[in-house]
Amino acid sequence: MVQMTMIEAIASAMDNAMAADEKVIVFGEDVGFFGGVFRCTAGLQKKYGSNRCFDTPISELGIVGAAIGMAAYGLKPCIEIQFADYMYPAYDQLVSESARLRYRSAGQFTCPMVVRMPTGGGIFGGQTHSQSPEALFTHVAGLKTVVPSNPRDAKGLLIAAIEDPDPVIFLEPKRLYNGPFDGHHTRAVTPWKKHALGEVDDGYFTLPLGRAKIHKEGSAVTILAYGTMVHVAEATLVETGIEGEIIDLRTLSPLDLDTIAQSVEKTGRCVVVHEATLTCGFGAELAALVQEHCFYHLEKPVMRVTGWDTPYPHAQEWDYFPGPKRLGRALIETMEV
Amino acid sequence: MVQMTMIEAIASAMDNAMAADEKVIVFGEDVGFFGGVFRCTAGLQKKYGSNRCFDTPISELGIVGAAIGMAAYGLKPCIEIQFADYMYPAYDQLVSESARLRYRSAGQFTCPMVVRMPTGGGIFGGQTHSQSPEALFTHVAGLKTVVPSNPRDAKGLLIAAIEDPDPVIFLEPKRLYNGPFDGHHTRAVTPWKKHALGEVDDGYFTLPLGRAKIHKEGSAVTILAYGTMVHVAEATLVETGIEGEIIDLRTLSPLDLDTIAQSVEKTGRCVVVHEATLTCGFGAELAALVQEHCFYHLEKPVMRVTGWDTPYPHAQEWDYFPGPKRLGRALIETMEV
Amino acid sequence: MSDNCENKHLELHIPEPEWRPGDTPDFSNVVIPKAGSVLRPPVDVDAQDIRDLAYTIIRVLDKNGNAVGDWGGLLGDEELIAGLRHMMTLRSYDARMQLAQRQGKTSFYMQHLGEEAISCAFGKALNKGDMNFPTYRQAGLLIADDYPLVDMMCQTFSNTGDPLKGRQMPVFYSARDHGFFSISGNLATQYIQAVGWAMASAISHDTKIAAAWVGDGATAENDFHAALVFASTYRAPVVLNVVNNQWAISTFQGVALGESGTFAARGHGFGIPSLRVDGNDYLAVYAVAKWAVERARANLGPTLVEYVTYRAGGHSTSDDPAAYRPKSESEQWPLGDPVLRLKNHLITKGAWSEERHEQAEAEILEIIMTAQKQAESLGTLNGDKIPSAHNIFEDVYARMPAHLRRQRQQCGV
Amino acid sequence: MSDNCENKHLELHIPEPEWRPGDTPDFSNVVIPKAGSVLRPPVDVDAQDIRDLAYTIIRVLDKNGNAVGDWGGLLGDEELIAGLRHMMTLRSYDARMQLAQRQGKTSFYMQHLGEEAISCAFGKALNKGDMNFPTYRQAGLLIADDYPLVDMMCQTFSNTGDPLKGRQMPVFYSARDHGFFSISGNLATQYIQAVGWAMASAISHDTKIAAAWVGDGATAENDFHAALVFASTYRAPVVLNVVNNQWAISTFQGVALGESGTFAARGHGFGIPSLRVDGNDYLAVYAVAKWAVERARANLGPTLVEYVTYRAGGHSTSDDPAAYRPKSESEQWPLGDPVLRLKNHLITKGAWSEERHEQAEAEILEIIMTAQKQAESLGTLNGDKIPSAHNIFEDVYARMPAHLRRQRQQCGV
Ligand SMILES: Cc1ncc(C[n+]2csc(CCOP(=O)(O)OP(=O)(O)O)c2C)c(N)n1
Ligand SMILES: Cc1ncc(C[n+]2csc(CCOP(=O)(O)OP(=O)(O)O)c2C)c(N)n1
Ligand SMILES: [Mg+2]
Ligand SMILES: [Mg+2]
Repeated sequence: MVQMTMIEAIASAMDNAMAADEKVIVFGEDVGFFGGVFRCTAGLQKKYGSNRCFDTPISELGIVGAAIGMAAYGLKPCIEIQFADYMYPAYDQLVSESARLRYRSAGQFTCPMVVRMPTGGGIFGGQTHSQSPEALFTHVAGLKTVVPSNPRDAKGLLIAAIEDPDPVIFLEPKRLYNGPFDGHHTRAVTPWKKHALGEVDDGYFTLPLGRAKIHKEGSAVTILAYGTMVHVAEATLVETGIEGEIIDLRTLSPLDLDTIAQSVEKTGRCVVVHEATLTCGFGAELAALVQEHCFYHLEKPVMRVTGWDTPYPHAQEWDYFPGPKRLGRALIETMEV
Repeated sequence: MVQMTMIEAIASAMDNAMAADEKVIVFGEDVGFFGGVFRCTAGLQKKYGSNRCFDTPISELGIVGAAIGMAAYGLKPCIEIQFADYMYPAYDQLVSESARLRYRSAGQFTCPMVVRMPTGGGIFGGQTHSQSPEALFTHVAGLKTVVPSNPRDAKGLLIAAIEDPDPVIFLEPKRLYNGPFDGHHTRAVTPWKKHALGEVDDGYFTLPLGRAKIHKEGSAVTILAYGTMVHVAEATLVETGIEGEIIDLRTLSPLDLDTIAQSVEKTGRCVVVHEATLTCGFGAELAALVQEHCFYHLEKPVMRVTGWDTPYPHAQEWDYFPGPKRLGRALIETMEV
Repeated sequence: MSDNCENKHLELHIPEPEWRPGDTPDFSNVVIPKAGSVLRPPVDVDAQDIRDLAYTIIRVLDKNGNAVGDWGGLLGDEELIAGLRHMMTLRSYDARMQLAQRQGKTSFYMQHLGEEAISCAFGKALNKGDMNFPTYRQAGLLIADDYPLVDMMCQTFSNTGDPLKGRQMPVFYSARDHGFFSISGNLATQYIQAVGWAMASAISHDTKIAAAWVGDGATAENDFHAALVFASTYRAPVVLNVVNNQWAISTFQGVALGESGTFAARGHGFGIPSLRVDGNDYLAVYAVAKWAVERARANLGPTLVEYVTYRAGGHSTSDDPAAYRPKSESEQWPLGDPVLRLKNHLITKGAWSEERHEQAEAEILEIIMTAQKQAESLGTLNGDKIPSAHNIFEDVYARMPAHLRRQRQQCGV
Repeated sequence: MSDNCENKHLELHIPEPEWRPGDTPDFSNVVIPKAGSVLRPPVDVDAQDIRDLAYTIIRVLDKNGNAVGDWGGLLGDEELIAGLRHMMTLRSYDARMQLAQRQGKTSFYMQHLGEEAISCAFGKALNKGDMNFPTYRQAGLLIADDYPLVDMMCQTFSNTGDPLKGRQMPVFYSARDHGFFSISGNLATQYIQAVGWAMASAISHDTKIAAAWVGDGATAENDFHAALVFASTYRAPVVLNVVNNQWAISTFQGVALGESGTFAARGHGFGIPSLRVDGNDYLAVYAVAKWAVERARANLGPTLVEYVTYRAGGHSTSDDPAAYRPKSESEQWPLGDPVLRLKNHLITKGAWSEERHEQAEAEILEIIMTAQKQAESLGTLNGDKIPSAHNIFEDVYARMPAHLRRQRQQCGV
C-alpha cells in the first residue's frame, strides 16, 4: 500500500496496464513528454517510449477516431480528452462509431478502449472547464460510464476499464484529484496523502465495473451520488446529523440497480445529487428508476439536487455548485414526515 | 384552410416566413434545387433565389457553425440536417456555441436560428436513419426543443420557432410526414389530406412554443407523448378501451409542466412513451418530474414505454418500435388497482 | 478600425452545375489528358515534386483500347479477365438487387453503375490482412476477394442467413476476414479510423496497411480533415481514397470542391503525395493503387488518390436523378464505361471476344441467380424469415448487462 | 488480395521538437527570407499563381530597422507610433494582469508576450462594422480599437463592472461594438462562424467583412476544415488568420503541422490565396492584413494568412513552459521582439527616441495603474464584489422560462 493522490493512482493504473499488456497505449493532447495538463500520464512516455505514449494534434475527433481504428486492429487505447468540455467534437465517433461497432458488425469488430476525461467544476473553470456530461454517455447504448470518487477506486476501476472488451467512458472529477473536496470551498481539503482512501495498492488490481459501493451506511434516507458529490454528501450528513446512507454509484452504466433498490426499500427516502444540469441529467434516470422499482416503499418523492439549468458560470461558481447547504435543505425536506 | 401533408405544412411555414422576413434563409444538404430528400424545402429556391435557399457541402458542423455566424450577424437561418442521426458532427456547435452565445456575451450576441431534422423510426432506416436524439438537446440549457405531431402544429410551431430569438431544435417525426402513423405497420395510414389535422391555414400563423396540448381528454390515466407516439397512444386507447388522457407535449423544452401536473393530479396514473432509448431518455425527466410534483396523487409508479437500450435495428424494427401492443400492456398494468 | 465605407456591395457566390434537367450536357471543353501521358514517379518521391499529379488524370487505356505509358503493363491477361469478370459480376449483382428491392424483398439498395473499376481493381492491389474502411459503394472489394455472393445477398435481404443478424441496412456489409471493415451509415467516420488502424499496425511493427474510402461530397466532413492531419503527422501507412463520382445525391461536386481545382489537391496542404486517376480505367486504377500501397508498405506514409468517375445511376433506390440532372449526362460523360473499356482492351489484345463476353455474361447471371435462390431460401425482409428479435439485445456489449436482460424479457424473446 | 508478405516491418513516426529542456536551441539553419524580398501581387491575383507565398515569410522591417520592399510604406509615422503604443499598452496590461492573477485577484490569465504585433496591426486594417472572431490571444484588437481598459480589467476580475456579468473566465472578452466576437473556450469553433458571418454580409449585400482567428495547434480541429470548405465554396468575404506561435501548450507546432511544410499551405487544397507573414513585424502584418481585407471587401473571396511568431511566455498562468522547452528558446527565436523592432524602426527613421520610448512606457503604466485602481474599486474575484447570482439565470434565453424562475427562487436570488 502506498499513499497516492487520485492523479498518481490514475497514472499508476495506466503504468500497470501498460506493463502488463503491450497492446495498451496512451495518447492525447499534451500527454506525452509533458505528462498531461493534470499530470495523469506523467512518466509514461519515458518508461514506455513514444511509440506507446504520445502527443496528438488538437483534434478530439482524431484522437477518438484513431483510437477506434486501433481498437479494431487489436490494440487497447486508453486516451485522454483534456477536459470533458472538449469531447463534443468527438461525440459522433463515440456515439455513432465506438458504441455500435460490435453490434453492427455482429461481433466481427470490437472497440476495447477507454476514454478518460476530467469533469466537474469547483476550480473556477467557467463554462468550458467545468461540465459534467455523463448523461450524454449514459443515454448511449454500447458505452459504459464510470466515475470514481477516490484514488483506490480510480485505480481499480481504470484497470478494469482498460481490460473491458467494450468502450468505457472514464470520468475523473478534477476537483478530487488532490483530495476529497466536500463543497466547502473556503476550507482546506485533507490531501489524499493523509486519507484512508488514498491508500492504494501499488500493483495491478481491478475493481469490477457495474457495482456500486455503500460509502456510508445509514437508515434514514438514501443519497445517490458519484464523484465529488460523494464527499459533499458525507459532509452534509455530518452537518445535518441525519443518519443517511450514501451510495457511491461508481459505474453509471451499467447501473447497479439492486444496491440502490435495496437501500431505498430500507430507508423509504431518496435524494439524488449531481453537478450536471438538472433537466435530463443522470438524476432524472435515477429518480425514474427509484420511483418505478421502489414505489411502494417511498415516503416522499425522490428529490434531485443538481447544477442549475444554465451554463456553468465563472464568478458565481459557489452559487451554482450543489454544495452541502443545498443538499442539506433537500435532505431535511425529504425527512419531513 | 387547405389540406396539407406534414411535408407541405413545413414547406409552407418556411415559405411564409421567408415572404414575411427577408432575413429568413434556408440551407442544408440537397435543400436547394432539389428541395430536400424529403421535399420539405421544395420550391423555395425557385421562389426566393439561391441567395436565400441553397445547397451546402456535406458538413453538418459547417451548416450549423455558419448558421450561428449568420444569426450573430442578424439573419434568421432555418437550416436542415438531413437526418437527426447526422447531427452529431455539429453537436459541439449546437451545445457549446449556439446554446451559450447569448449567455456568455451577456446578450451582445444572440443566435436566433432553427435547426430542422427528421427523427424517429418506422421506415426501415436502420441505426442511422431512425434515431430520436431529443434528450441530447433537452439536457442542454439554452436550446429549445420542439416536436410536432401533425401538419397544423408543424406549421404553426415552425413559424414560431423561426420568430423565436433563441436557437430552436425542430424535430420532425419522419414517419408522420404523410399521415398519422399509429404503429400498426401492416395497416395503411390515413393520408393527412383526408385528416382533420391536415387542415392547415395557408397563411402566416404561429402556435406558441412551450405549451402542451391535450390531444384527447380522459380521466383514467395520463399518457405523455410527442410526435409519432401521440398517434400510437390514440390507437392504443381505442384498442384497450381505456379512457386515457393523451397529452401531446409539442415543446419538450421549455416544458409545459402545469398541463402535465394538472392531468396527472386528475388521473392519478401516468405512462410516458417515446421511441428513443430508455436510459436517460426524455421519459426519465418526465417520470422524475411527475413523481416529484404529483407524488401524493399517484396510485402507481410512472411507467415508461420506449425504444430498447440498443442501437436501432433494421430487420427487427417492429420489435424495437414501441407500438400499441407494448403501450397497451403498460396501460393495463398501470390501471391495475 | 477606420470607418471608410465607400465600398461596393458584396454578393454571395453559389456554385451551380453547368446543366440541369432539360439542358444538353456538353463536356467538350473538359480537358482529358491523353492516356499514357503522365509519368510514373518512384514511390519514394517527395510530395512537393509531384504536385502536378493532383491536377491531371492518370490514364492507361486509350481510345483504341490499348494500354499505353508508364502506368500500364502490370497485369497479365488472366488477371485482366478476372478483373473484367469481377466488374461484370458486380454490375449484374447490382441489377438483381435493385430489382429485388423494387419487388419489396428488401428496404433499400445502392448500386455502383459506372464505378465498378475502382473497388474491383483496388482490391487486387492489397495483401491478405490489409484492411479497407469502405463506404457503401465499394462492394467490388468483396467480389474481387471472392466473398460469397450468397452472404452479400443475405445481408441485403436481412434474412436468417444475414451475417449481420438483420441489424444493418442493406449494403452495409462487414467482412473482417476479407479486409472489409463494417460500413457506417454516417459519412466519412471511417476515414480517420482507417488512419488509426494503420497507425496501430505501425505501432505493432506489423506489415499490414489500411485503405480509407470517401465520396467527393463527404470530403467536406470533419473526419476527412482529422484523417489528413493524423496521417500526415504520424506518416501512417494508409491509402486515402476519394471517389469523385461528380454527385452527392442531388448536389454536384462543385459544392464540395469550391475553388479547389481538384479533391486530390486537398492533400497538398498536408504534404501528402496526391494523385488523380481515371476511375473508369481498370488498369490505371490498379497501377495507382499499387503505387500507393507500395508506398505505405515501405513505411513511406500516406497517399491520397482521387478517382475521377461518374455515378451513372441514382444515389440509391430512394433517389431519382432525373429531378436534378439531365438524363443524358451519364452517356455524355467523357471517361466512358469501365466494363466496356476493359472488354475492348482485352479484345484488342486478342485475349477476349464478343462471344466469350456474352458467354461470361450468361455464366455470371446464372451464378447470381443461383446464389439469389439460395439466399431467398433463407428469407427476405418482407417475409417472415428474418433474424429473431433476440438479436436486438445481443452484441450491444460483450456480456449482456442486467438492464438489457430485463428489456429482452419484456420484449418476450 | 494477394498474400505476398515479404515486407519490412512498419514503424510509427512521432514528430519531436528539436530541443527539450537542457538542450541549447540553435535556429541557425532556419531560413528567414530577407525583408523586402517577397513581391506584392495584385489583390485579384489567382491563388495558383502565388503558391510560393505560403512557403516563404513576407517581411518589411530589416535588421537595421528599415522598412524595405513592396509591402512597406503603407503607414505614416503617426500611425506607427500609435501602433507602437498599442503594443506597449498590451504588454504592460498583460504584465499587470498576470501579476493580479498571482495575487489572487482572479482565477486565470493568458498573455500575448511576443505576439503583440499581430492583433494590434490587424485591427487597424479593418473598418468599423467588420467583425473579428478571435481566440484568447488577440486582445490587441480591443486595445487598437480603444476599447476601455477598465472594461477589460473588470472582465478579467469578474467584478460588478464586468460587462459579461461574471459568467466568463478571464480574457474571454466580448465587445460587439468594437468588432470583437464573444470568445469561446472551445478551440476553433468560431472559425466557421466567422465564415458564416461573412456569408451573411454577402447575402445581405452589405460591405462588412469578417476575420477568423485560430492558433497553430487548433488548425487540427474540425471547424478549421469546415471553414475552409465553406469559405472556398461560397467565396466568403473573410480573412482566415492562423497564428503560428510554435507551441500549443506543451506541444510543438510539428505535431499539428506534420509533413505539411506550413500552415499557410493548408489553404492551397481549397484554392484559397495563402500568405505567410512575419508576425513580429508590425508593418508586414499590417500590409498583409490590408491586402487580405481588400480582397474580401472587393468580393474576391477568402484569404488565408499564417503569422509566424513565438509564444514567449507560458500558455497561461496554469502553465510552466520550462517543463517542456529550453528556457533560452524564446531569446534565440530569430524573428525578434515586435515592440523592439517597431521602436527601432521609428528611431532609425528619426520619428522616435529612447527618451520618448521611456516616457511612453511610464505614461502607459500610469494609465494602466489608474484603470486598474478604477476596476478594482468595482471588485476582484477573491473579494465580495462579484456579480450577483441572479446573473446565473438570466440570458440563458431571451425570456426566462418557468423552470429557470423556479430554480432562481430555489437559489434564493
Ligand atoms: C454525416 C452524414 N451526413 C449526411 C448523410 C446523408 N447522405 C448519405 S449519402 C450522401 C451523399 C454522399 O455523397 P458522396 O460522398 O459524393 O458519395 P456517393 O454517394 O456519391 O458515393 C448524403 C448526404 C450521411 N449518411 N451522413
Ligand atoms: C476543443 C478544445 N480542445 C482542447 C482545448 C484545451 N486547450 C486550450 S488552449 C490549447 C492549445 C492551443 O494551442 P494553439 O491553437 O496553438 O493556440 P495558442 O495557445 O498557441 O495561442 C488547448 C489544447 C480547448 N480549449 N478546446
Ligand atoms: Mg459522390
Ligand atoms: Mg500556438
